[in-house]
Amino acid sequence: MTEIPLLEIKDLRLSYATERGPVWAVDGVSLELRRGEALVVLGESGCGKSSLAKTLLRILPRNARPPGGQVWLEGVNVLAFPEERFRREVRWLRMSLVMQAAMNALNPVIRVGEQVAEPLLIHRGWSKSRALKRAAEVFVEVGIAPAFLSRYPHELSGGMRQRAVLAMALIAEPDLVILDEPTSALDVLTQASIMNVLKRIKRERGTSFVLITHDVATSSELADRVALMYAGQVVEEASATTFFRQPAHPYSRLLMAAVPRLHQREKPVGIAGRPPSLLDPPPGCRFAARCPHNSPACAQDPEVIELADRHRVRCWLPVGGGVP
Amino acid sequence: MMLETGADLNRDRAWMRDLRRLALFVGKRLVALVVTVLVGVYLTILIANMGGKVDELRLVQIKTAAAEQIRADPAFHDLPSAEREALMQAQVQLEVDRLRLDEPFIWRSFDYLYQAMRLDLGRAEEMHSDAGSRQVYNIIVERLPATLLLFGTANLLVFFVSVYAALGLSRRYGSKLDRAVIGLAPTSAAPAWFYGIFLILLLAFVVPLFPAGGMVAVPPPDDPWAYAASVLKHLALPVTAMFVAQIFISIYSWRTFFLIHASEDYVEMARAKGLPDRLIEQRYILRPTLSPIVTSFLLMLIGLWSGAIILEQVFNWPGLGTLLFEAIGHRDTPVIIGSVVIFAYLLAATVFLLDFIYAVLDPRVRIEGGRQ
Amino acid sequence: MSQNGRERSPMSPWREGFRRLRRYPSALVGVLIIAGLVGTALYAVLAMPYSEAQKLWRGGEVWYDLPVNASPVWLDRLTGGQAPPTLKVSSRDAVTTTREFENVTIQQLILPFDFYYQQFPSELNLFLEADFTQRQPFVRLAWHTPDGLEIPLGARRIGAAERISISQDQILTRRLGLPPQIGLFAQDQSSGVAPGQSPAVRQGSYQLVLETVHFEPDTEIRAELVAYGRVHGLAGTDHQRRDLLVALLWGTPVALAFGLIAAVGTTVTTLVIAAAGVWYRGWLDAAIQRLTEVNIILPLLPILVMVGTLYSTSIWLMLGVVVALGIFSAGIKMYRAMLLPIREAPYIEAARAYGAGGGRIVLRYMVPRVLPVLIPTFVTLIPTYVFLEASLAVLGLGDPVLPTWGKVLHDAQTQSALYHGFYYWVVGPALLLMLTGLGFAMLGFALDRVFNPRLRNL
Amino acid sequence: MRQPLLVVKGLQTHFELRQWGFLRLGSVRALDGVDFTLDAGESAAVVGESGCGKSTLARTLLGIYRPTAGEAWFAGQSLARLQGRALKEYRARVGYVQQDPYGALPPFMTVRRALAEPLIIHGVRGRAERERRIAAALEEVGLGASPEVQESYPHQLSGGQQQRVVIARALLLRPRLIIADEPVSMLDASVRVEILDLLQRVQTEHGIALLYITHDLSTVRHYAQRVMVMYAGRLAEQAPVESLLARPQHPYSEALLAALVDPEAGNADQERQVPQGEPPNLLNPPAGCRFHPRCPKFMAGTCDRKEPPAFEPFSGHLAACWLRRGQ
Repeated sequence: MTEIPLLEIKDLRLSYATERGPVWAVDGVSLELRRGEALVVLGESGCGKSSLAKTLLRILPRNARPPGGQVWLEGVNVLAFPEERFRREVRWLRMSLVMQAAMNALNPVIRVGEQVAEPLLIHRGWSKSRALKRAAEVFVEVGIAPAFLSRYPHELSGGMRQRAVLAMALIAEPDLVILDEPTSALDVLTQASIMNVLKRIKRERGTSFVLITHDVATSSELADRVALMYAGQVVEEASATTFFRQPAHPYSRLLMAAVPRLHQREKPVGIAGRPPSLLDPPPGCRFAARCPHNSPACAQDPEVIELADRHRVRCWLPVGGGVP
Repeated sequence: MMLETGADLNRDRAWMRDLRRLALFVGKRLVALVVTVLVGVYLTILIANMGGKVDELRLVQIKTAAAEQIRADPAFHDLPSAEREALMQAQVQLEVDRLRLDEPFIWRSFDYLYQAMRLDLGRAEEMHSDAGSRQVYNIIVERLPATLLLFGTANLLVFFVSVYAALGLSRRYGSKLDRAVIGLAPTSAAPAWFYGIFLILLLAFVVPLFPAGGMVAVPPPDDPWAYAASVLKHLALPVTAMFVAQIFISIYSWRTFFLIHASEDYVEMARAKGLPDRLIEQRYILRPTLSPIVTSFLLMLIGLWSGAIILEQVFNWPGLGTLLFEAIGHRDTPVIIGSVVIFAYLLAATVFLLDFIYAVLDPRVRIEGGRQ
Repeated sequence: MSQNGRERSPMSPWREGFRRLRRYPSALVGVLIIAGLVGTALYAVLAMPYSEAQKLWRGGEVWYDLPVNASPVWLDRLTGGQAPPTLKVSSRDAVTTTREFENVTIQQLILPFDFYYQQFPSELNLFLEADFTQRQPFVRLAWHTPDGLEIPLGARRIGAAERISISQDQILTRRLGLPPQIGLFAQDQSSGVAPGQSPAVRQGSYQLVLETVHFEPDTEIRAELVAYGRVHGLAGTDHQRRDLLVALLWGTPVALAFGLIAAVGTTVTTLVIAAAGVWYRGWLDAAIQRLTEVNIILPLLPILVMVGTLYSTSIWLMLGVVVALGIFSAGIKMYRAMLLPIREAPYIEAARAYGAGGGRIVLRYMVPRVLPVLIPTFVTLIPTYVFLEASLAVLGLGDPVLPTWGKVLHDAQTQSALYHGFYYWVVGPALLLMLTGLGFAMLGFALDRVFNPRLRNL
Repeated sequence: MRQPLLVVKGLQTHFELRQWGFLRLGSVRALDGVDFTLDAGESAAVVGESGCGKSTLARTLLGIYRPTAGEAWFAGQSLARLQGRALKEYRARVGYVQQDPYGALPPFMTVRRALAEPLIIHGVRGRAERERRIAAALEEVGLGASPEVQESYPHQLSGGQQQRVVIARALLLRPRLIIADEPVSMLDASVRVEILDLLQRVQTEHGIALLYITHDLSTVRHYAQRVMVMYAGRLAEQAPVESLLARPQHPYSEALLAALVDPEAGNADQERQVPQGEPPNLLNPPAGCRFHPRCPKFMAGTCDRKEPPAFEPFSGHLAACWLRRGQ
């Protein structure tokens, strides 16, 4: 018997209405995540990974159309929930979010502590002092002195703000924390120390994470599994070991080769060309134009092939001759 | 346990810190504003005296007045002309001494400034207050409550109605109501007095529901309740005029403002946190934007103070504006200059209020306002 | 989203903006209104030179044949009325018979006219001119109604140029029991009219018969009978018989010019000054800021009133004061807030790094960045200044010689036009003001939505 | 032997904080005594966290900020004394590539117009001549093929294309030094390498010196010959790349290297060694070694007393750390 995944995304689609027509930011994404796992959604800017995060929490901008597909949270399709039920039952209790720009993720006119403790007041009905006490505990856990609870956001440094936002995401002990580029605005050392906090929390609390990032090195810091996105689609989904050692999709391999490494003598190699417009993507494989293995078959939309258990690739290549 | 007391202590200390910063900030702004008013009033004095040229005109005036007076008095008819001349000179000299016209203007201008700052605005030439005083200060102060009543009522109404309507519309973005308000926004290009004329035309003459002007029925009712009711009835049209002239643009601009703010990351975050809409609106949209809203509201108010003059005149409202209008009619210079000074004070008070509210509402101002 | 246009050919942001603008119907309406106003202004300036407009507006004899406070014709027709226009009969079209009698020439002049209207004329004047050297000619007037009744209007000597106000004739009034302009045209005077009820008009052909006696051979007499109507032209007339159309037409260029010059004068200088302050910082910026703070507490309208009362009400002086006080306005703070981040923009830093000087950076790199926001502000400012000028005029501080909308309103206000029911007097200029306000505001708002980057994504 | 193109000695740039334009509140010591040399045609990387003064260094060298103290000589000319024409001349000799390629181009100018600007400022008369040089520069950075690029506005180009235009602009005036401040940190991984390759190519082809400022140590190995590690306004360490990677001498460099990971499968299983705390406030920096409050090898009585001078444990490898005193 297979275990019910904590999160299962099935054929998720999301488009934005623009002047020139719909832009399909998420175009048929399917993913799954088990309890206690960390899934990294990796992709370059504009590939739709942030839209994916926003769709999961249903905090879409006004020009977004209602998403299609399903989002199953432990066997319940929460995407079908009406708004109010989703707010009461899912947001922050089951799923929380850490945003990219912590600077802007905090309300500038409310003390940090109140903002961090707020979910407990709203969802659990706790008293303010009890919630603040809990907030102080979480603050210690993520590495800020509780004294900062009574400060305003602009009195905190960038690293502390990011930690505060992390504390806010953890305070209601959700099953799943979605991290949207949590460290990309931070310095190397701060970045490493926040990744350490995440690792510890994952180990000690068994929290599951979806980490969304464009940075391959960061992704390797937390990932149990990796899903690589390209032009609104997941092109490869694999365990971290497989992905970092033997990626199957040509894009994955080129991307790994393009990452500069400190401890490697070979020079990295860039990928020529640019991703297609999501406004009017070309038919067939979206990577075909930049792909060294481009063949006539690529004019057709590639199927998603399961190469091994939980290792899926959206490419014709494995069908045409196995993993090259 | 330790954590709890620590947090509580911290909160108290944080309040103290905020209060200290607020006091410091407000103090600094007050000093700056006093200097600003000083300069502004001095400029007014310079303009009003044409940089001293007015004195020459006044001297001529005094001379003619003295000559006139002596010629008119039968007691002096028999005097020889030289003696009459001397008498006239003495009369002129007396007046020159009184007004200290022989001193350089620049020295007197500082005296004027000192008097203006003390609200000693001099004597009116023609006009007098209802109580009979000729002091410009008394004349103006008598009219001030009427102006404040009219403007206070209208602006508070506009402020609260538009903020709440804007919040509501930002929620119903793109709806028919929303589009209707956007469509009506350009009507605010016309000032209140303009709508006032139409309102008088429609609701006072074509369909005589309201009085066309004045602040209270003539004669005023003795019963305080009837008096209040009468004032209310007279207030209705001018307030409506101001309301109509401002409301759509206010709703429109604040709706837009809220919409822009609704896409801030922290609002998105609040939504993700699962806060109910009402709480998001209040704590995450209204609260952080309140300071810019208050700013723009008060800036608008500054613009409206000017518009008051005509609105009051159109409705014959016995406030500062009508006073100024009457003063123009009488060419009563001291009253005009006095009104300008009073308006400058009102504006400065408005600016101060703005600074204060801003600092109370936005913790960033308290800290960063101090050092730039 | 970085969906930027590989697929479409490059297009300048301005052209792109104007292309978007076409999708706003309000912008279109605004442009049409503005075009109409500009057309009117051009027509006014071309059809009626400045000096003539001034002369006409000064009033007096030029308007002798217009009624006082006549409403516009269209207003009367709209309400289904049949108010009479002004009728003029001159001796040039009159039937003249002459006979000689003992060195005296007796001439009979018949001034006929048809009167088929529902309402009475507002006034009745006879203008007489006579050429004589020594002895004044003599005239006897008689009024012939359509049913053949003859009402004598008295007799008198004629001066060189004379106005006989028939409607002011006290004796006649007493005799008719009604004001002459009514009594002479009313039906059935014998049966009398119930008090409080106005008599009906007797429609038909009337004649004024002038029997003149000349004592000199070459004396010529010219007569003109004016039965003033109750309606006149497109705009009606005011208490001084002036045709309001003059003011409404000429008010257009004045208003547009005032609004435009004031708006350009304030916005452009404000922007450049703000940009210079932001760029050079230090004492310049501090001075600009302090000046702005002082300026904010200087009340614009009262100061204008003060200047108008003490110095002059010339429109140019007012314009100067408006611009001077408008430069260091709250707008500087707004532009400063916009320019401060632009100052730190990488492209400015790059420009410094490749050697661009301060002036170039201010004018070529900072100002153009704010232009998209400036344009809508500028357009919406125009009506503000138009109304400001009107406000001054309403306060009685309008330019002494120029016909403007505000002055019409001022006259209406002082003459209690609304109280007397002369609504057209107020409505005409008010409508034009409203149109101006709406036209520019509609365009401005649409421009704002197109060019203001913060609104574009809404 | 190579000529040093740029000699920097004790360079300091401080920012005064003032209230109301006159009350002095203190000064931020953003750049506080930096010494290094850069040879003609050499590429050196400046590595450090944000706020360590590396951008201030770039701007000071570009003549955007005036140094508070110290000196820099460019081809024998003293930077502090450059005025008027000479300063303008100097600016033509130094190209600048910024972090944000979109922001680095005036949004209201077409590419052609933006590229014409420096030529106009430096008195290149004649439209044809300017067009020729613009086309050549675009060709050089790999954008020459499509003529419509010249007519494009920045927002119509991709990030990589924008950065190429910026590099073209830096090359237009034939510089001898290019200062690239985080030139790829806002670009996607697949584009980064291409831009770095491009910079490297123009640098070697034209013999231009490159000061490559970055927070990302991992790119340093392949794109710079020498590395300077900055911390809190000072140089902590400078060395040839291989030497620094093989044997970092300053605890701060060690920490940076330890915090940096190459993407490997096992990374998730181990925590990194990270020094506690945050970089100091430069308004009031700590006495002695600026890293001492966070240093795992802190020696009380030494590190917090006196500022360490640059010791040279190996030839060409300098480290400002008391630990290296004996070597």
